[in-house]
Amino acid sequence: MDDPLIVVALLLVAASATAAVAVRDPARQALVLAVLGTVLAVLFTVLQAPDVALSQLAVGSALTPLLIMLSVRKVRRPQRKKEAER
Amino acid sequence: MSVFPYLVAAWVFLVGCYGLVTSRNLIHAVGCLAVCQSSTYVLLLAVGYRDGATAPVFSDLKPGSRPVVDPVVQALALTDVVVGATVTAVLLALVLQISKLHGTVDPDELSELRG
Amino acid sequence: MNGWTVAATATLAAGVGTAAWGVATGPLRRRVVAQNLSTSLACPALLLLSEGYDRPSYVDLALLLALLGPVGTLVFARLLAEELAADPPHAWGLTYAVAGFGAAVVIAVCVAAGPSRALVKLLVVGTLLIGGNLTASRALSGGFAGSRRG
Amino acid sequence: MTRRTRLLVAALGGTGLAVLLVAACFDLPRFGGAHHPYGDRVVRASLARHTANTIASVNFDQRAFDTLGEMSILFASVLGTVVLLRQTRDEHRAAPEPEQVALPVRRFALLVLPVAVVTGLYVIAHGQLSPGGGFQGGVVVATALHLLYLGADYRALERIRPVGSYEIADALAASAYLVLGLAGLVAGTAFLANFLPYGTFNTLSSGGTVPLLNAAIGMEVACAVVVLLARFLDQAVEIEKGGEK
Repeated sequence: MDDPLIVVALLLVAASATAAVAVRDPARQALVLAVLGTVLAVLFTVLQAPDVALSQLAVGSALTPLLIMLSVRKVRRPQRKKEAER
Repeated sequence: MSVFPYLVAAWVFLVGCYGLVTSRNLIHAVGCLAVCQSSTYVLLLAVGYRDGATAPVFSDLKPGSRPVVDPVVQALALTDVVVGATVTAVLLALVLQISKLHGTVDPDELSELRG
Repeated sequence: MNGWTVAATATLAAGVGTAAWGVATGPLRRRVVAQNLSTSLACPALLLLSEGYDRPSYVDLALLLALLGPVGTLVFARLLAEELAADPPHAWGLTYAVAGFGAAVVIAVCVAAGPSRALVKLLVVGTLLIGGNLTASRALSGGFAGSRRG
Repeated sequence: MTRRTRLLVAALGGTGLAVLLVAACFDLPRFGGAHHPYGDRVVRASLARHTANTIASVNFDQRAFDTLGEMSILFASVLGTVVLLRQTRDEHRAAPEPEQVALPVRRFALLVLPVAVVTGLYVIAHGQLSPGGGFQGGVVVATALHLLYLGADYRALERIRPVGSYEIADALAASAYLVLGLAGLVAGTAFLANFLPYGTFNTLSSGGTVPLLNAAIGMEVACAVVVLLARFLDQAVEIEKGGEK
């Protein structure tokens, strides 16, 4: 456990996970989750798990943000319509 | 120092749970659940790590030339990352249904609706 | 630890750490730029790690991040187009600095790899990394006209 | 239960959980320790089966039955999403207006799309050798196709993506995995056991059934993600509440 690289990666994961919870707006949270995915992939690489890191990169960098952003758009749309009618 | 990675995994899990409980938006809650999920990967891979070792992938490595980390936990985490994303999709689909039926995604407003 | 992993540690701590801070706070225009830069900083870090661990097969990670990182940024550029059109990001200086850093890392790793098949892959990663970074920044600052929907 | 009592209960439970978790952390084997009995055995078994990527050997050979379980979760969640997000009677489809995309962004998307698809296929094909495999490559291929939505517009994506055939391909890939497992029974070994010759170490055809199961999973994941995203895109872009216009 004397590897500073592992400590830095772990701290980055802890920090971005905390930020992902603290950011309350779903669209902004999706941005933090994208960064969390990238940081997790780096941590997995440092822990010598390149297969898991590839998985995390493939899922975390584009797929999860796309799913969340599409849901946000769908949930927000009726509200926008109401505002337009006003 | 030899428990620090485990403590980080525990912290990430607890933070995710805190977010789930206090969330005012179901989409945000699903995001917090994704944070909880990622803590399990950190824990699994930390358990399988070995000091000074490298990945047990022998396409560019002579078998036996360097110590390798535990592949079993990696195989567990790998499949779960992808399957977890599709489960997130199901949860988001449920949130969309709730939003269509009730016009809100705030869990507190939803429990008021139920009466 | 060797020189490569020390450089990777510095990139992660200074670069990705700052990006993580930037994405968690501030106005939206800063957050999207920080998200874009986090992938374009993590990709050189992965290249440095691959060299530091002496595992050429780890370059696949950098390749995937160079490909999918900009795709992730395009997701945000596209689906947040309206909010971004009202308050577009202006961070070209920072973007070019990060692109230059990425280019420097790719060149350093290429020199270390020497002429071989691995070199071709590294050059592909470098092209995708810098092209993707710049295109994603372009997309954020008005790449989408922000039509009503579509 | 009011919000306050709920938070109080959660705080109580959370504190208890935190104490237990931290106590458990100190009882785990030391981080970075050298004692990994299962890992050592798995690596030996994988080398005996001529599979260079030990993780692929665990997933698709030594513990292929686990992967069958994971695959059924994947299949079930796609099924669930398709059922949840179908078009209901009080909704109608509105054709989306095409998005104006800046030229460099459009060019980049159309240029990267084939590169990303080829990279995804490469990741699937080399699953038994270098890091990667069906799970990762499948997601990359599926994400790459959606560059058409991000860089061009939704109708361009719809043209190359007949969702029906992807649903069929998804089911076919899932059954291919099962059939390969049953082939083991026919060959006289066990369900999902490796029955093909192991081949030369570190070549594309090494590992017996590993590359085949890998390809089945790759196809399954790619089709599953395409179908999932298709449903979400339908909801977010096309389907609107209100009767037929």
